[in-house]
Amino acid sequence: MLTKETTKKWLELFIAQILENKAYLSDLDTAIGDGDHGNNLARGANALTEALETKNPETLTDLLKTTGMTLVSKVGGASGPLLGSAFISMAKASQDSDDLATVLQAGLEGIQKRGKAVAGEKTMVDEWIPVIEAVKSTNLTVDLIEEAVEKTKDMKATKGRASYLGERSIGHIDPGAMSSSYLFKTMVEAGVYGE
Amino acid sequence: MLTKETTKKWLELFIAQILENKAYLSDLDTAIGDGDHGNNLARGANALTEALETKNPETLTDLLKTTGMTLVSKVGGASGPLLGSAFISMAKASQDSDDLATVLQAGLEGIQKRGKAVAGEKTMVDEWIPVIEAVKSTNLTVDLIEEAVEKTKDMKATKGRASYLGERSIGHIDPGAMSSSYLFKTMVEAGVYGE
Amino acid sequence: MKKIINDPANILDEMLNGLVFAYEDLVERLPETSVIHRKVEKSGKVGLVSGGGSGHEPAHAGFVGKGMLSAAVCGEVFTSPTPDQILEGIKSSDEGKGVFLIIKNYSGDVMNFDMAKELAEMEDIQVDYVIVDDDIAVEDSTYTAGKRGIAGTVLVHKILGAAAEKGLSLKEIKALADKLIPAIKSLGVALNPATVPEVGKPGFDLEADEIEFGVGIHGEPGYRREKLQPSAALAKELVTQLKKEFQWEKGDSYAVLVNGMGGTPLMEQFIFMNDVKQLLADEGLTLSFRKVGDYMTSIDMEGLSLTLAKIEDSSWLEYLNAPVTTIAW
Amino acid sequence: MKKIINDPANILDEMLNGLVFAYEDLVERLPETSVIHRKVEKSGKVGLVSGGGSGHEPAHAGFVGKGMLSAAVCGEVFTSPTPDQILEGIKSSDEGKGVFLIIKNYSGDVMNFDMAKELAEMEDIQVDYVIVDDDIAVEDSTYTAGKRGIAGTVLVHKILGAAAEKGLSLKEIKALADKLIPAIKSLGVALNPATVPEVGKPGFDLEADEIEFGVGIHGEPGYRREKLQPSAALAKELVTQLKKEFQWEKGDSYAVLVNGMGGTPLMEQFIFMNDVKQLLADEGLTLSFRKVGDYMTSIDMEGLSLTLAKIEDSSWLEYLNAPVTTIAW
Ligand SMILES: Nc1ncnc2c1ncn2[C@@H]1O[C@H](COP(=O)(O)OP(=O)(O)O)[C@@H](O)[C@H]1O
Ligand SMILES: Nc1ncnc2c1ncn2[C@@H]1O[C@H](COP(=O)(O)OP(=O)(O)O)[C@@H](O)[C@H]1O
Ligand SMILES: [Mg+2]
Ligand SMILES: [Mg+2]
Ligand SMILES: [Mg+2]
Ligand SMILES: [Mg+2]
Repeated sequence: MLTKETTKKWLELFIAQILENKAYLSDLDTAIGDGDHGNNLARGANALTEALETKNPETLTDLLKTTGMTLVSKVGGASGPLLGSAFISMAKASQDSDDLATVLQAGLEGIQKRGKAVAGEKTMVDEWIPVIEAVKSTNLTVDLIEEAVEKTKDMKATKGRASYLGERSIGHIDPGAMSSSYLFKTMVEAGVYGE
Repeated sequence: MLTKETTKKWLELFIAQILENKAYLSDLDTAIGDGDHGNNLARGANALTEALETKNPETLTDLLKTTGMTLVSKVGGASGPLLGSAFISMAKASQDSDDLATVLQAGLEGIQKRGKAVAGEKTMVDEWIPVIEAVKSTNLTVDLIEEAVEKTKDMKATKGRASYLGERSIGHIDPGAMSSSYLFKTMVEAGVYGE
Repeated sequence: MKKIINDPANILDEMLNGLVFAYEDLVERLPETSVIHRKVEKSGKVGLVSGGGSGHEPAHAGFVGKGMLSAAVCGEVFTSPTPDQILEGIKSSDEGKGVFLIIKNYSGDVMNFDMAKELAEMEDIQVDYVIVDDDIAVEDSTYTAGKRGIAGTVLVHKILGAAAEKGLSLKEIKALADKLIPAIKSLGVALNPATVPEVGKPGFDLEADEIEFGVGIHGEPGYRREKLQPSAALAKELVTQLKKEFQWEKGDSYAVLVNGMGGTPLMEQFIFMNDVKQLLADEGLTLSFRKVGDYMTSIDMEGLSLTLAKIEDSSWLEYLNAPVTTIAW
Repeated sequence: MKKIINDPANILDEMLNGLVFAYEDLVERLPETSVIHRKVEKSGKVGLVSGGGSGHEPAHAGFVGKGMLSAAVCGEVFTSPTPDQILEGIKSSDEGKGVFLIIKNYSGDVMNFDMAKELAEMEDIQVDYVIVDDDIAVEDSTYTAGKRGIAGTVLVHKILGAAAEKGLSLKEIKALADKLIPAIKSLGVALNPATVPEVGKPGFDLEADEIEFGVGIHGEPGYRREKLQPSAALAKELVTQLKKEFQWEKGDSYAVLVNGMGGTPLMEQFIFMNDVKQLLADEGLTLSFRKVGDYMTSIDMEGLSLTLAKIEDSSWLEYLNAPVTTIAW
């Protein structure tokens, strides 16, 4: 169940995870993109820390909305509008529901509406889809989260910058899937899932 | 004694020597100048071959003048106007004299009038002065020609590009002195001196 | 990495401040944004906004001014600007007749500009846009993000800029843009990669004697690597590929832009232009507009791109030749 | 060596042909010479001729045009042009009021231009000249060839160009030039050396983390090597050295030019300009004219130079701001 408190903890853990893995995410992006994914998200993570402090959102919806707006306005690149849209959609959904699967599903729809990617295109979507499935069937594990990232390795990118590489994108993990895996691992860690 | 025939042979040998040592001269110039001395003179040498063929100068004076004009208009840089002026001055002097020392002395004056360098400034002048001395006292040898170049090694440049190096110019041979040494060695070889 | 910078995290901010200081008679930076706006009195014309990640200087801020862009929205290096910034650019460029966006075809740019467009429309500003995808190195298929936008974008800025200045409506500009895009095609060749300051190492590797055809302006991979070859051979390859796309005929009129990537001196660009000249003359084309220089760079990448634009209407040439007051055109 | 060239021996010829093709509305190449001449109808003004070795593009041909140079005489790469070529430039620039030569202070340039002057005078053309020696990296003593001419030369072109266009006589231009030269000073810093194509290897060596202050535009040695440091520190060093030379006072008016060396992207130049801005503001100077970009390059050298010109007369500012029609100003 999503609460303002668990979600706040989740976001804080996610922020820390991003900052810690900034260089790694950029390295992944150097292999098949333009090498800025870690920097982009780190910029968003720092801005989010500040936004959460100064705005101190009062409700779950506000918290998710602030997160979305901050990511949209600070991350840039492809991942900014995508992750931002995810959180903005999640904020909207949270007005009517505090069910995690429902809210995450709304987030995925936000990503797909914006980015038009479907399963198997080697994007963050390939992390979101299996995770949401598992949340629905209550069998989400850290292993499953990590396996989903691994699976992007064998995929050929057909969306985003990596698609320019065609066949050569195969064999590399998708950086956006990796950063989304941090999102879901910290979600588990924060106790948003499974409480 | 200077004749049209020996001088022509001299110039041909000089041209060959320059083309052969083009890279070496540029290397010397890379150390203390801008690395183009060999290329500059090679451009002049090629143009001179063509000029001698097409113009086929009839007199010694014409031959020296054609050489001077060709060098002036094809070499560029500092060495072009200097060597060019030398030959133009030599052409003028050859109208009144066929004495080698007299004609060479005029050439040196041409260089000095244009470039204002005196002995010890690490320039081609440091090759011309001792060689002319030796021609006058009829003790010119290839050794003497080579020793004069070697002596520029210990000099500190105070004229030309090498002067920007100050103390750091010490320890390197002056490229212009080296190319002038080719001029004088081929002069001996062609039998202009000592016949 | 050897660069004249301070903290890599401050590049955008410091660069924009330096630019605005150097050219304060031409442009200003909207307070607390990364929007460079022209200092021209509003005349009720259609606003023209472009932008994208930084690292392509003089693009895009160098093309802000009378006769070209109203504003350039500058993202972090190689990173699309965000919708809120683009929105500021749109708002400040609106003179009551709507705003037209010139977007290079990258997922990030398209999504961020698209969100900004939605936001602007919520504020009752009429917005239309065009997506530039001139880079023929990439096949346009459903299996890629599509062709990329590269140096041809600058010709779009110029032509639409002159059209807007002349008073064309938003609708007319959109119609012109839609005709223009398929008529502009580019292809690049890289000798050495660019280094993104925040990354600190080159974006890709090339051997000391290797070049790559079709590299994008963010170091996106090209279509073939080969041994280094003379300028004339490089020109031949680029012209041959462009010919395949255009299928031109003798007497056709083209604009030609040789664009340096940031680390390639003008000397080489002029030599390359000389080779292009020969090849296109052999094809019987009329080169009615020509330009050489650094317009859409890739930080310090060594290489260049060749852009050809088929002149389908004489007004396009007039637009290309119309006077402008910008930093870099 | 990775360069977009053909035979290194043909660089000058091919480059000039490419340039003239790209800008044939502005300039022409005098037949069988390496002189780039402007396409402007003669108006009976004083002719203005400059030039020197090539490899400094856009200098000098990029500054030929209405309001600046009448002609640029282009030598081989880093090699002064020859007197016969300079003579052609002088002859074609003579409109009956004499010709003024702007010469950078290098032994080769000085001697070749001097010979050309003698030849022109034999053909009854009035010729006067000025020698630009703005590079403060070199001590001006009888033990060197004197200070070198670098990027400040471009400001001399601009100011004298506008003065000539306005109709000043040869005598007046000479007087103006003599005042101008001591008021213009520059200093550079190199990150990586240039490679002369015919030589094929870099002109000097710098470690991967080393920079050199005071390097000349042909790779002439500078005055100090240090570890790579932030832009702000580089700016501090250059400004400090320039301050020593100028001994300026609060409120003095200066023009400032940040000049890229050919391999340094605009991004870095703008960041550097931002640092210069801070430092000069702290000094209380009025920066009444500002410019950033590649004006006097050194082939593909990485680095830049900073030029300051003390504005001693308000007419100098007018001349700097007067409109021109050139490739590169
Ligand atoms: N259309 C899309 N739909 C979903 N995810 C996408 C799409 N395009 C890109 N991405 C994701 O964005 C990531 C790259 O983000 P980032 O590097 O920050 O942006 P950019 O590609 O603009 O540099 C990719 O790894 C991929 O997961
Ligand atoms: N003022 C001068 N007087 C005599 N010789 C000079 C003078 N300046 C330069 N030189 C000679 O010219 C040579 C360099 O010639 P070159 O490399 O062709 O020209 P540049 O220095 O213009 O590149 C020097 O090695 C030196 O011998
Ligand atoms: Mg990226
Ligand atoms: Mg030399
Ligand atoms: Mg990016
Ligand atoms: Mg030289």
